[in-house]
Amino acid sequence: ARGFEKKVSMLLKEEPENPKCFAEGRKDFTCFWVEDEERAGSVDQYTFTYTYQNENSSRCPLRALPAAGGKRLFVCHLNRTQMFVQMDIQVQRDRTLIHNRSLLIELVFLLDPPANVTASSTGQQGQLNVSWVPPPLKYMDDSMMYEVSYTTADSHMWQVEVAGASSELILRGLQPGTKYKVRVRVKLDGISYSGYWSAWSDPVFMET
Amino acid sequence: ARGFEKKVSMLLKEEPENPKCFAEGRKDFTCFWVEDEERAGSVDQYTFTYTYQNENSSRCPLRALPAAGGKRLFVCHLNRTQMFVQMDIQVQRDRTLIHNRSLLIELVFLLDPPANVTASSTGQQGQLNVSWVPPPLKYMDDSMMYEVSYTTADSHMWQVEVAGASSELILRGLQPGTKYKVRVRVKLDGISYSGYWSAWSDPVFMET
Amino acid sequence: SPLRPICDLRVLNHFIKEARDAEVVMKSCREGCSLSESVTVPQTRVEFDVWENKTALEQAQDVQSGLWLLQQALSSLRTSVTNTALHSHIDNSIRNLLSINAVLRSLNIQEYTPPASTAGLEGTWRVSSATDLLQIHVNFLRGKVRLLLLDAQACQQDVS
Repeated sequence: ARGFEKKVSMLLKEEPENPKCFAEGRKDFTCFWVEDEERAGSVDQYTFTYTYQNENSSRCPLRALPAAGGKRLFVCHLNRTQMFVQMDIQVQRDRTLIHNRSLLIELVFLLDPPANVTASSTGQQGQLNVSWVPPPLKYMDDSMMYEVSYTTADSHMWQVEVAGASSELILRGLQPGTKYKVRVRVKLDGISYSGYWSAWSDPVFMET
Repeated sequence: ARGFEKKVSMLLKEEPENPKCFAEGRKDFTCFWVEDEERAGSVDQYTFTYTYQNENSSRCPLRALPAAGGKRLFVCHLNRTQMFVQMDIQVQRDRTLIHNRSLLIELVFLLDPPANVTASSTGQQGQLNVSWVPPPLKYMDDSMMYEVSYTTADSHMWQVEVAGASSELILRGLQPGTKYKVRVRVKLDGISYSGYWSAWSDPVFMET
Repeated sequence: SPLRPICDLRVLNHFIKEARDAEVVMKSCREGCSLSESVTVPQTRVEFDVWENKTALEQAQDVQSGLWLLQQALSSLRTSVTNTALHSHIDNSIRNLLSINAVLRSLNIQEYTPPASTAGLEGTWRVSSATDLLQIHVNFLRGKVRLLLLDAQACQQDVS
Protein backbone atom coordinates (compact mmCIF):
# COMPACT_ATOMS: atom_id res chain seq x y z
CA ALA A 1 0.00 0.00 0.00
CA ARG A 2 2.88 2.31 0.83
CA GLY A 3 4.39 1.34 -2.55
CA PHE A 4 1.14 2.08 -4.35
CA GLU A 5 0.95 5.63 -2.94
CA LYS A 6 4.52 6.29 -3.97
CA LYS A 7 3.83 5.08 -7.50
CA VAL A 8 0.72 7.22 -7.75
CA SER A 9 2.60 10.32 -6.71
CA MET A 10 5.47 9.58 -9.14
CA LEU A 11 3.13 9.10 -12.10
CA LEU A 12 1.11 12.19 -11.22
CA LYS A 13 4.35 14.13 -11.68
CA GLU A 14 5.73 12.27 -14.71
CA GLU A 15 2.89 11.09 -16.88
CA PRO A 16 0.82 13.78 -18.63
CA GLU A 17 -1.70 11.34 -20.14
CA ASN A 18 -4.84 10.09 -18.44
CA PRO A 19 -5.60 7.61 -17.14
CA LYS A 20 -2.09 6.96 -15.79
CA CYS A 21 -1.25 3.26 -15.98
CA PHE A 22 1.51 0.92 -14.90
CA ALA A 23 2.44 -2.75 -14.69
CA GLU A 24 4.36 -4.17 -11.73
CA GLY A 25 4.67 -7.71 -13.00
CA ARG A 26 3.84 -10.05 -15.85
CA LYS A 27 0.18 -10.41 -15.01
CA ASP A 28 -1.01 -7.23 -13.40
CA PHE A 29 -1.95 -3.80 -14.60
CA THR A 30 -3.24 -0.74 -12.76
CA CYS A 31 -4.72 2.51 -14.06
CA PHE A 32 -5.90 5.55 -12.16
CA TRP A 33 -6.77 9.19 -12.48
CA VAL A 34 -7.53 11.90 -9.90
CA GLU A 35 -10.33 14.39 -9.63
CA ASP A 36 -11.03 17.21 -7.19
CA GLU A 37 -13.10 15.82 -4.33
CA GLU A 38 -15.68 18.56 -4.82
CA ARG A 39 -16.29 17.94 -8.48
CA ALA A 40 -15.84 14.17 -8.52
CA GLY A 41 -18.84 11.93 -9.02
CA SER A 42 -19.58 8.72 -7.14
CA VAL A 43 -17.72 5.67 -8.36
CA ASP A 44 -20.67 4.11 -10.17
CA GLN A 45 -21.05 7.12 -12.44
CA TYR A 46 -17.80 6.08 -14.16
CA THR A 47 -16.96 3.24 -16.52
CA PHE A 48 -13.48 2.08 -17.48
CA THR A 49 -13.45 0.15 -20.77
CA TYR A 50 -10.43 -1.48 -22.40
CA THR A 51 -10.12 -3.18 -25.76
CA TYR A 52 -7.21 -5.25 -27.00
CA GLN A 53 -6.67 -5.10 -30.76
CA ASN A 54 -9.15 -7.48 -32.51
CA GLU A 55 -11.03 -8.32 -29.34
CA ASN A 56 -14.25 -7.34 -27.69
CA SER A 57 -14.27 -4.58 -25.10
CA SER A 58 -14.15 -5.39 -21.39
CA ARG A 59 -14.93 -3.41 -18.28
CA CYS A 60 -12.48 -2.89 -15.43
CA PRO A 61 -14.24 -2.39 -12.08
CA LEU A 62 -13.37 0.90 -10.39
CA ARG A 63 -12.61 1.81 -6.79
CA ALA A 64 -12.55 5.34 -5.40
CA LEU A 65 -9.98 6.30 -2.78
CA PRO A 66 -9.36 9.54 -0.95
CA ALA A 67 -6.04 11.13 -1.94
CA ALA A 68 -3.84 13.95 -0.65
CA GLY A 69 -4.79 17.57 -1.33
CA GLY A 70 -8.56 17.14 -1.42
CA LYS A 71 -8.47 14.79 -4.38
CA ARG A 72 -10.26 11.58 -5.15
CA LEU A 73 -8.44 8.74 -6.83
CA PHE A 74 -10.21 6.38 -9.21
CA VAL A 75 -8.41 3.07 -9.63
CA CYS A 76 -8.85 0.04 -11.89
CA HIS A 77 -6.76 -3.07 -11.39
CA LEU A 78 -6.43 -6.10 -13.68
CA ASN A 79 -4.72 -9.34 -12.73
CA ARG A 80 -4.73 -10.84 -16.22
CA THR A 81 -3.09 -9.03 -19.05
CA GLN A 82 -1.98 -9.39 -22.62
CA MET A 83 1.29 -7.90 -23.70
CA PHE A 84 2.72 -6.99 -27.10
CA VAL A 85 -0.68 -5.95 -28.39
CA GLN A 86 -2.24 -2.51 -28.41
CA MET A 87 -4.80 -1.75 -25.69
CA ASP A 88 -7.31 1.07 -26.15
CA ILE A 89 -8.69 2.58 -22.99
CA GLN A 90 -11.79 4.72 -22.57
CA VAL A 91 -13.10 6.30 -19.39
CA GLN A 92 -16.64 7.63 -19.34
CA ARG A 93 -18.57 9.64 -16.78
CA ASP A 94 -22.33 9.38 -17.22
CA ARG A 95 -21.72 8.05 -20.76
CA THR A 96 -19.56 11.04 -21.72
CA LEU A 97 -15.98 10.22 -22.72
CA ILE A 98 -13.60 11.92 -20.31
CA HIS A 99 -10.31 10.01 -20.95
CA ASN A 100 -9.02 8.13 -23.97
CA ARG A 101 -5.65 6.45 -24.34
CA SER A 102 -3.86 3.69 -26.28
CA LEU A 103 -0.85 1.83 -24.92
CA LEU A 104 1.10 -1.41 -24.79
CA ILE A 105 1.23 -2.83 -21.29
CA GLU A 106 4.83 -4.07 -21.54
CA LEU A 107 5.97 -0.50 -22.15
CA VAL A 108 4.62 0.98 -18.89
CA PHE A 109 6.39 -1.02 -16.19
CA LEU A 110 6.87 0.73 -12.88
CA LEU A 111 8.71 -1.63 -10.56
CA ASP A 112 9.48 -1.62 -6.88
CA PRO A 113 12.98 -0.38 -6.10
CA PRO A 114 15.77 -2.99 -5.93
CA ALA A 115 15.87 -4.78 -2.58
CA ASN A 116 18.75 -5.56 -0.18
CA VAL A 117 21.05 -2.82 -1.42
CA THR A 118 24.45 -3.24 0.19
CA ALA A 119 27.73 -1.40 -0.15
CA SER A 120 30.96 -3.09 0.86
CA SER A 121 34.65 -2.56 0.54
CA THR A 122 36.45 -4.11 -2.43
CA GLY A 123 39.78 -4.06 -0.63
CA GLN A 124 41.03 -1.41 -3.04
CA GLN A 125 41.40 2.22 -2.03
CA GLY A 126 38.67 4.58 -3.16
CA GLN A 127 36.29 1.83 -4.25
CA LEU A 128 32.97 0.47 -3.05
CA ASN A 129 31.18 -2.62 -4.29
CA VAL A 130 27.43 -2.00 -4.50
CA SER A 131 25.08 -4.95 -4.89
CA TRP A 132 21.32 -5.41 -4.89
CA VAL A 133 18.58 -7.96 -5.56
CA PRO A 134 16.75 -7.39 -8.87
CA PRO A 135 12.95 -7.37 -8.79
CA PRO A 136 11.83 -11.01 -9.25
CA LEU A 137 10.31 -10.78 -12.74
CA LYS A 138 10.47 -13.93 -14.84
CA TYR A 139 11.70 -13.39 -18.42
CA MET A 140 12.70 -9.82 -17.70
CA ASP A 141 15.82 -9.88 -15.56
CA ASP A 142 18.11 -9.39 -18.53
CA SER A 143 15.93 -6.52 -19.74
CA MET A 144 16.53 -4.42 -16.64
CA MET A 145 18.85 -1.51 -16.17
CA TYR A 146 19.88 0.30 -13.03
CA GLU A 147 21.11 3.63 -11.80
CA VAL A 148 23.40 3.67 -8.80
CA SER A 149 23.64 7.11 -7.26
CA TYR A 150 26.05 8.07 -4.52
CA THR A 151 27.25 11.04 -2.55
CA THR A 152 29.31 11.77 0.54
CA ALA A 153 27.11 11.49 3.60
CA ASP A 154 27.01 15.25 4.25
CA SER A 155 26.52 16.37 0.66
CA HIS A 156 23.54 16.47 -1.65
CA MET A 157 25.41 16.38 -4.95
CA TRP A 158 24.50 12.90 -6.17
CA GLN A 159 26.72 11.25 -8.78
CA VAL A 160 25.15 8.62 -11.04
CA GLU A 161 26.50 5.44 -12.63
CA VAL A 162 24.44 3.28 -14.98
CA ALA A 163 24.51 -0.53 -14.86
CA GLY A 164 23.00 -2.93 -17.40
CA ALA A 165 21.38 -6.25 -16.51
CA SER A 166 23.50 -6.89 -13.46
CA SER A 167 23.18 -6.99 -9.73
CA GLU A 168 26.33 -5.20 -8.76
CA LEU A 169 28.55 -2.29 -9.66
CA ILE A 170 31.93 -1.14 -8.42
CA LEU A 171 32.20 2.58 -7.70
CA ARG A 172 35.72 3.86 -8.34
CA GLY A 173 37.62 7.06 -7.78
CA LEU A 174 35.98 7.78 -4.43
CA GLN A 175 37.64 9.79 -1.64
CA PRO A 176 39.42 7.43 0.76
CA GLY A 177 38.27 7.29 4.40
CA THR A 178 34.97 9.00 3.62
CA LYS A 179 31.43 7.92 4.43
CA TYR A 180 29.26 7.53 1.34
CA LYS A 181 25.49 7.29 0.88
CA VAL A 182 24.39 4.93 -1.93
CA ARG A 183 20.98 4.19 -3.50
CA VAL A 184 19.75 2.25 -6.54
CA ARG A 185 16.75 2.39 -8.87
CA VAL A 186 15.59 0.15 -11.70
CA LYS A 187 13.73 0.31 -15.00
CA LEU A 188 13.16 -1.92 -18.02
CA ASP A 189 15.72 -1.26 -20.71
CA GLY A 190 13.40 -0.09 -23.48
CA ILE A 191 13.88 -2.86 -26.04
CA SER A 192 11.25 -5.53 -25.40
CA TYR A 193 10.00 -3.93 -22.21
CA SER A 194 10.02 -0.33 -21.11
CA GLY A 195 8.58 1.98 -18.50
CA TYR A 196 9.39 4.44 -15.77
CA TRP A 197 12.27 4.61 -13.32
CA SER A 198 11.34 3.00 -10.01
CA ALA A 199 11.59 4.97 -6.79
CA TRP A 200 15.08 5.04 -5.26
CA SER A 201 15.88 2.36 -2.73
CA ASP A 202 16.44 3.54 0.83
CA PRO A 203 20.04 4.78 1.02
CA VAL A 204 22.76 2.66 2.60
CA PHE A 205 25.90 4.10 4.17
CA MET A 206 29.46 2.81 3.90
CA GLU A 207 32.90 4.18 4.55
CA THR A 208 35.59 3.81 1.86
CA ALA B 1 40.46 3.53 -50.00
CA ARG B 2 43.37 3.91 -47.63
CA GLY B 3 41.39 1.80 -45.15
CA PHE B 4 40.74 -0.88 -47.76
CA GLU B 5 44.44 -1.28 -48.59
CA LYS B 6 45.27 -1.57 -44.92
CA LYS B 7 42.63 -4.26 -44.45
CA VAL B 8 43.89 -6.16 -47.48
CA SER B 9 47.43 -6.19 -46.19
CA MET B 10 46.33 -7.26 -42.70
CA LEU B 11 44.26 -10.17 -44.01
CA LEU B 12 47.02 -11.26 -46.39
CA LYS B 13 49.13 -11.74 -43.28
CA GLU B 14 46.53 -13.21 -40.96
CA GLU B 15 44.07 -15.25 -42.96
CA PRO B 16 45.37 -18.44 -44.58
CA GLU B 17 42.10 -19.27 -46.38
CA ASN B 18 41.10 -18.01 -49.81
CA PRO B 19 39.24 -15.96 -50.75
CA LYS B 20 39.86 -13.68 -47.75
CA CYS B 21 36.62 -12.04 -46.66
CA PHE B 22 35.49 -9.41 -44.18
CA ALA B 23 32.44 -7.42 -43.11
CA GLU B 24 32.71 -3.78 -42.10
CA GLY B 25 29.06 -3.34 -41.16
CA ARG B 26 25.75 -5.13 -40.96
CA LYS B 27 25.06 -4.74 -44.64
CA ASP B 28 28.34 -5.10 -46.48
CA PHE B 29 30.72 -7.88 -47.22
CA THR B 30 33.96 -7.95 -49.22
CA CYS B 31 36.05 -10.86 -50.44
CA PHE B 32 39.33 -10.84 -52.34
CA TRP B 33 42.30 -12.93 -53.33
CA VAL B 34 45.60 -12.10 -55.00
CA GLU B 35 47.43 -13.62 -57.92
CA ASP B 36 50.77 -12.95 -59.50
CA GLU B 37 50.33 -10.34 -62.21
CA GLU B 38 52.08 -12.62 -64.67
CA ARG B 39 49.95 -15.65 -64.15
CA ALA B 40 46.62 -13.90 -63.48
CA GLY B 41 43.85 -14.05 -66.05
CA SER B 42 41.61 -11.21 -67.08
CA VAL B 43 38.71 -10.45 -64.75
CA ASP B 44 36.03 -12.05 -66.95
CA GLN B 45 37.74 -15.44 -66.80
CA TYR B 46 36.72 -15.67 -63.12
CA THR B 47 33.38 -16.25 -61.45
CA PHE B 48 32.62 -15.74 -57.78
CA THR B 49 29.57 -17.71 -56.64
CA TYR B 50 28.05 -17.68 -53.16
CA THR B 51 25.23 -19.77 -51.74
CA TYR B 52 23.42 -19.25 -48.47
CA GLN B 53 22.15 -22.42 -46.88
CA ASN B 54 18.66 -23.26 -48.28
CA GLU B 55 18.93 -20.74 -51.08
CA ASN B 56 19.91 -20.58 -54.72
CA SER B 57 23.42 -19.58 -55.76
CA SER B 58 24.22 -15.99 -56.69
CA ARG B 59 27.10 -14.36 -58.50
CA CYS B 60 29.15 -11.52 -57.07
CA PRO B 61 30.64 -9.27 -59.77
CA LEU B 62 34.45 -9.05 -59.67
CA ARG B 63 36.84 -6.17 -60.10
CA ALA B 64 40.59 -6.50 -60.68
CA LEU B 65 42.99 -4.03 -59.07
CA PRO B 66 46.76 -3.72 -59.25
CA ALA B 67 48.41 -4.49 -55.92
CA ALA B 68 51.88 -4.11 -54.38
CA GLY B 69 54.67 -6.54 -55.33
CA GLY B 70 53.56 -7.34 -58.87
CA LYS B 71 50.25 -8.83 -57.74
CA ARG B 72 46.73 -8.50 -59.00
CA LEU B 73 43.83 -8.23 -56.55
CA PHE B 74 40.41 -9.68 -57.39
CA VAL B 75 37.62 -8.15 -55.33
CA CYS B 76 33.92 -8.87 -54.88
CA HIS B 77 31.70 -6.59 -52.80
CA LEU B 78 28.14 -7.23 -51.59
CA ASN B 79 25.93 -4.59 -50.00
CA ARG B 80 23.29 -6.92 -48.69
CA THR B 81 24.09 -9.83 -46.45
CA GLN B 82 22.55 -12.40 -44.21
CA MET B 83 24.00 -13.20 -40.86
CA PHE B 84 23.94 -16.48 -38.91
CA VAL B 85 23.43 -18.43 -42.12
CA GLN B 86 26.27 -20.44 -43.59
CA MET B 87 27.61 -19.03 -46.84
CA ASP B 88 29.43 -21.30 -49.28
CA ILE B 89 31.81 -19.55 -51.62
CA GLN B 90 33.30 -20.88 -54.83
CA VAL B 91 35.74 -19.14 -57.14
CA GLN B 92 36.27 -20.54 -60.60
CA ARG B 93 38.72 -19.69 -63.33
CA ASP B 94 37.59 -20.88 -66.76
CA ARG B 95 35.11 -23.20 -65.04
CA THR B 96 37.80 -24.81 -62.89
CA LEU B 97 37.36 -24.45 -59.14
CA ILE B 98 40.30 -22.53 -57.69
CA HIS B 99 38.98 -21.47 -54.26
CA ASN B 100 36.34 -22.94 -52.03
CA ARG B 101 35.34 -21.71 -48.60
CA SER B 102 32.42 -21.76 -46.15
CA LEU B 103 31.91 -19.07 -43.56
CA LEU B 104 29.47 -17.16 -41.40
CA ILE B 105 29.50 -13.45 -42.17
CA GLU B 106 28.98 -12.43 -38.55
CA LEU B 107 32.31 -14.08 -37.65
CA VAL B 108 34.55 -12.15 -40.04
CA PHE B 109 34.13 -8.50 -39.01
CA LEU B 110 37.11 -6.29 -39.67
CA LEU B 111 36.33 -2.77 -38.53
CA ASP B 112 38.00 0.58 -38.93
CA PRO B 113 40.06 1.56 -35.89
CA PRO B 114 38.34 3.62 -33.16
CA ALA B 115 38.23 7.34 -34.01
CA ASN B 116 39.04 10.47 -32.02
CA VAL B 117 41.29 8.73 -29.52
CA THR B 118 42.18 11.14 -26.73
CA ALA B 119 44.18 10.82 -23.53
CA SER B 120 43.63 13.24 -20.69
CA SER B 121 44.53 13.60 -17.06
CA THR B 122 42.11 12.22 -14.47
CA GLY B 123 43.43 14.59 -11.81
CA GLN B 124 44.90 11.60 -9.95
CA GLN B 125 48.61 10.86 -9.99
CA GLY B 126 49.83 8.15 -12.35
CA GLN B 127 46.55 7.93 -14.25
CA LEU B 128 45.39 8.76 -17.76
CA ASN B 129 41.83 8.71 -19.02
CA VAL B 130 41.72 7.32 -22.56
CA SER B 131 38.56 7.78 -24.61
CA TRP B 132 37.55 7.02 -28.20
CA VAL B 133 34.63 6.87 -30.58
CA PRO B 134 33.57 3.32 -31.56
CA PRO B 135 33.33 2.50 -35.28
CA PRO B 136 29.92 3.60 -36.59
CA LEU B 137 28.35 0.16 -36.67
CA LYS B 138 24.77 0.88 -35.82
CA TYR B 139 23.54 -0.77 -32.59
CA MET B 140 26.54 -3.10 -32.34
CA ASP B 141 28.74 -1.06 -30.03
CA ASP B 142 27.42 -3.21 -27.18
CA SER B 143 29.21 -6.19 -28.75
CA MET B 144 32.63 -4.63 -29.28
CA MET B 145 35.80 -5.00 -27.26
CA TYR B 146 38.94 -2.90 -27.29
CA GLU B 147 42.62 -3.07 -26.60
CA VAL B 148 44.29 0.05 -25.31
CA SER B 149 48.04 -0.16 -25.65
CA TYR B 150 50.46 2.35 -24.17
CA THR B 151 54.15 2.96 -23.70
CA THR B 152 56.43 5.77 -22.66
CA ALA B 153 57.18 7.96 -25.64
CA ASP B 154 60.75 6.73 -26.06
CA SER B 155 60.12 3.04 -25.51
CA HIS B 156 58.73 0.31 -27.69
CA MET B 157 57.55 -2.00 -24.92
CA TRP B 158 53.79 -1.67 -25.33
CA GLN B 159 51.57 -2.59 -22.38
CA VAL B 160 48.02 -3.69 -23.14
CA GLU B 161 44.73 -3.23 -21.28
CA VAL B 162 41.45 -4.75 -22.46
CA ALA B 163 38.14 -2.85 -22.32
CA GLY B 164 34.66 -4.28 -22.89
CA ALA B 165 31.80 -2.48 -24.59
CA SER B 166 32.86 0.96 -23.50
CA SER B 167 34.36 4.07 -24.96
CA GLU B 168 36.85 4.89 -22.26
CA LEU B 169 39.39 3.32 -19.96
CA ILE B 170 41.49 4.69 -17.13
CA LEU B 171 45.14 3.66 -17.22
CA ARG B 172 46.52 3.38 -13.70
CA GLY B 173 49.90 2.89 -12.12
CA LEU B 174 51.77 4.99 -14.69
CA GLN B 175 55.02 6.82 -13.96
CA PRO B 176 54.24 10.41 -12.90
CA GLY B 177 55.53 13.30 -15.04
CA THR B 178 56.18 11.03 -18.04
CA LYS B 179 55.02 11.36 -21.61
CA TYR B 180 52.99 8.38 -22.80
CA LYS B 181 51.98 7.18 -26.24
CA VAL B 182 48.52 5.58 -26.43
CA ARG B 183 46.63 3.74 -29.20
CA VAL B 184 43.43 1.70 -29.41
CA ARG B 185 42.07 -1.10 -31.58
CA VAL B 186 38.68 -2.80 -31.75
CA LYS B 187 37.08 -6.12 -32.54
CA LEU B 188 33.72 -7.80 -32.07
CA ASP B 189 33.62 -9.52 -28.69
CA GLY B 190 33.35 -13.10 -29.94
CA ILE B 191 30.08 -13.99 -28.21
CA SER B 192 27.78 -13.79 -31.23
CA TYR B 193 29.82 -11.66 -33.58
CA SER B 194 33.51 -12.10 -34.09
CA GLY B 195 36.31 -11.25 -36.43
CA TYR B 196 39.78 -9.78 -36.65
CA TRP B 197 41.41 -7.04 -34.62
CA SER B 198 41.18 -3.69 -36.44
CA ALA B 199 44.33 -1.78 -37.23
CA TRP B 200 45.66 0.34 -34.35
CA SER B 201 44.47 3.94 -34.24
CA ASP B 202 47.17 6.57 -34.79
CA PRO B 203 48.91 7.07 -31.43
CA VAL B 204 48.18 10.07 -29.23
CA PHE B 205 50.63 11.52 -26.72
CA MET B 206 49.95 12.76 -23.19
CA GLU B 207 51.98 13.52 -20.10
CA THR B 208 50.87 12.06 -16.77
CA SER C 1 28.67 -28.46 -39.79
CA PRO C 2 27.40 -28.22 -36.20
CA LEU C 3 26.34 -24.64 -35.50
CA ARG C 4 27.24 -22.92 -32.29
CA PRO C 5 24.06 -21.94 -30.42
CA ILE C 6 23.28 -18.21 -30.58
CA CYS C 7 22.00 -17.54 -27.07
CA ASP C 8 23.05 -13.92 -26.86
CA LEU C 9 19.89 -11.81 -26.79
CA ARG C 10 21.81 -8.76 -27.99
CA VAL C 11 21.57 -10.27 -31.45
CA LEU C 12 17.78 -10.15 -31.27
CA ASN C 13 17.98 -6.67 -29.76
CA HIS C 14 19.85 -5.49 -32.85
CA PHE C 15 17.13 -6.94 -35.09
CA ILE C 16 14.43 -5.31 -32.96
CA LYS C 17 16.12 -1.93 -33.23
CA GLU C 18 16.35 -2.24 -37.00
CA ALA C 19 12.70 -3.29 -37.20
CA ARG C 20 11.85 -0.20 -35.19
CA ASP C 21 13.84 1.97 -37.60
CA ALA C 22 11.76 0.58 -40.46
CA GLU C 23 8.59 1.43 -38.53
CA VAL C 24 9.78 5.00 -37.97
CA VAL C 25 10.65 5.50 -41.65
CA MET C 26 7.25 4.14 -42.61
CA LYS C 27 5.45 6.51 -40.27
CA SER C 28 7.06 9.51 -41.92
CA CYS C 29 6.61 8.18 -45.45
CA ARG C 30 4.05 10.14 -47.47
CA GLU C 31 4.13 8.63 -50.93
CA GLY C 32 4.62 5.21 -52.48
CA CYS C 33 4.45 3.40 -49.18
CA SER C 34 1.15 1.59 -49.02
CA LEU C 35 0.16 -2.03 -49.31
CA SER C 36 -1.69 -2.81 -52.53
CA GLU C 37 -3.60 -5.68 -50.96
CA SER C 38 -4.18 -6.88 -47.45
CA VAL C 39 -1.75 -9.40 -45.95
CA THR C 40 -2.03 -12.13 -43.34
CA VAL C 41 -0.17 -11.46 -40.10
CA PRO C 42 0.38 -13.43 -36.90
CA GLN C 43 -1.02 -12.63 -33.49
CA THR C 44 1.54 -10.77 -31.43
CA ARG C 45 -0.33 -10.89 -28.12
CA VAL C 46 1.17 -12.82 -25.23
CA GLU C 47 -0.80 -13.81 -22.18
CA PHE C 48 1.83 -15.41 -20.00
CA ASP C 49 -0.39 -18.14 -18.51
CA VAL C 50 -1.45 -19.20 -21.98
CA TRP C 51 2.10 -19.07 -23.34
CA GLU C 52 3.45 -21.15 -20.46
CA ASN C 53 0.80 -23.79 -20.98
CA LYS C 54 2.05 -24.48 -24.47
CA THR C 55 4.65 -27.14 -25.11
CA ALA C 56 8.08 -26.10 -26.37
CA LEU C 57 7.12 -27.44 -29.78
CA GLU C 58 3.89 -25.42 -29.86
CA GLN C 59 5.78 -22.30 -28.86
CA ALA C 60 8.37 -22.89 -31.55
CA GLN C 61 5.74 -23.45 -34.22
CA ASP C 62 3.83 -20.38 -33.13
CA VAL C 63 7.01 -18.33 -33.60
CA GLN C 64 8.12 -20.03 -36.81
CA SER C 65 4.75 -19.71 -38.54
CA GLY C 66 4.67 -16.07 -37.44
CA LEU C 67 8.13 -15.43 -38.87
CA TRP C 68 7.08 -17.10 -42.10
CA LEU C 69 3.89 -15.00 -42.33
CA LEU C 70 5.84 -11.82 -41.69
CA GLN C 71 8.27 -12.81 -44.41
CA GLN C 72 5.41 -13.27 -46.89
CA ALA C 73 3.76 -10.05 -45.78
CA LEU C 74 6.96 -8.00 -45.99
CA SER C 75 7.74 -9.43 -49.43
CA SER C 76 4.31 -8.37 -50.58
CA LEU C 77 4.91 -4.92 -49.07
CA ARG C 78 8.25 -4.78 -50.87
CA THR C 79 6.60 -5.19 -54.27
CA SER C 80 3.88 -2.60 -53.65
CA VAL C 81 6.13 0.09 -52.15
CA THR C 82 7.96 2.47 -54.50
CA ASN C 83 9.73 4.63 -51.92
CA THR C 84 13.43 3.76 -52.14
CA ALA C 85 14.31 4.62 -48.53
CA LEU C 86 11.69 2.11 -47.46
CA HIS C 87 12.94 -0.50 -49.89
CA SER C 88 16.23 -0.84 -48.12
CA HIS C 89 14.55 -1.07 -44.71
CA ILE C 90 12.12 -3.72 -45.92
CA ASP C 91 14.89 -5.71 -47.64
CA ASN C 92 16.86 -5.54 -44.45
CA SER C 93 13.90 -6.67 -42.35
CA ILE C 94 13.33 -9.66 -44.63
CA ARG C 95 16.99 -10.66 -44.40
CA ASN C 96 16.84 -10.28 -40.63
CA LEU C 97 13.86 -12.64 -40.49
CA LEU C 98 15.96 -15.20 -42.37
CA SER C 99 18.76 -14.65 -39.89
CA ILE C 100 16.35 -15.17 -36.99
CA ASN C 101 15.37 -18.49 -38.57
CA ALA C 102 19.05 -19.33 -38.70
CA VAL C 103 19.38 -18.44 -35.01
CA LEU C 104 16.50 -20.82 -34.24
CA ARG C 105 18.26 -23.54 -36.24
CA SER C 106 21.40 -22.92 -34.22
CA LEU C 107 19.33 -23.65 -31.09
CA ASN C 108 18.25 -27.03 -32.50
CA ILE C 109 14.69 -25.89 -32.84
CA GLN C 110 12.95 -28.22 -35.22
CA GLU C 111 12.80 -27.04 -38.82
CA TYR C 112 9.45 -25.55 -39.82
CA THR C 113 7.64 -26.58 -42.98
CA PRO C 114 5.58 -23.68 -44.30
CA PRO C 115 1.99 -24.51 -45.24
CA ALA C 116 0.81 -24.39 -48.85
CA SER C 117 -1.28 -21.34 -48.09
CA THR C 118 -1.84 -18.91 -45.23
CA ALA C 119 -5.53 -19.80 -45.14
CA GLY C 120 -5.33 -22.69 -42.71
CA LEU C 121 -3.15 -20.99 -40.11
CA GLU C 122 -4.77 -20.55 -36.76
CA GLY C 123 -4.99 -17.22 -35.00
CA THR C 124 -3.94 -15.13 -37.94
CA TRP C 125 -5.64 -11.98 -39.14
CA ARG C 126 -5.32 -9.57 -42.02
CA VAL C 127 -4.12 -5.98 -42.17
CA SER C 128 -4.23 -3.58 -45.06
CA SER C 129 -2.08 -0.81 -43.61
CA ALA C 130 1.69 -0.87 -44.07
CA THR C 131 2.17 0.99 -40.78
CA ASP C 132 0.18 -1.70 -38.96
CA LEU C 133 2.27 -4.42 -40.59
CA LEU C 134 5.57 -2.88 -39.48
CA GLN C 135 4.23 -2.35 -35.97
CA ILE C 136 3.16 -6.00 -35.80
CA HIS C 137 6.62 -6.98 -37.02
CA VAL C 138 8.25 -5.12 -34.11
CA ASN C 139 5.79 -6.43 -31.54
CA PHE C 140 6.25 -10.01 -32.72
CA LEU C 141 10.04 -9.83 -32.39
CA ARG C 142 9.88 -8.10 -29.00
CA GLY C 143 7.33 -10.55 -27.66
CA LYS C 144 7.10 -14.13 -28.82
CA VAL C 145 10.50 -14.38 -30.53
CA ARG C 146 12.29 -13.12 -27.46
CA LEU C 147 10.37 -15.46 -25.15
CA LEU C 148 11.23 -18.43 -27.33
CA LEU C 149 14.94 -17.56 -27.35
CA LEU C 150 14.97 -16.97 -23.59
CA ASP C 151 13.61 -20.43 -22.90
CA ALA C 152 15.57 -22.28 -25.57
CA GLN C 153 16.79 -25.61 -24.26
CA ALA C 154 20.10 -25.27 -26.09
CA CYS C 155 20.91 -22.19 -24.00
CA GLN C 156 20.04 -23.62 -20.59
CA GLN C 157 23.15 -25.75 -19.96
CA ASP C 158 25.61 -23.53 -21.76
CA VAL C 159 25.81 -20.33 -19.75
CA SER C 160 28.41 -18.63 -21.94
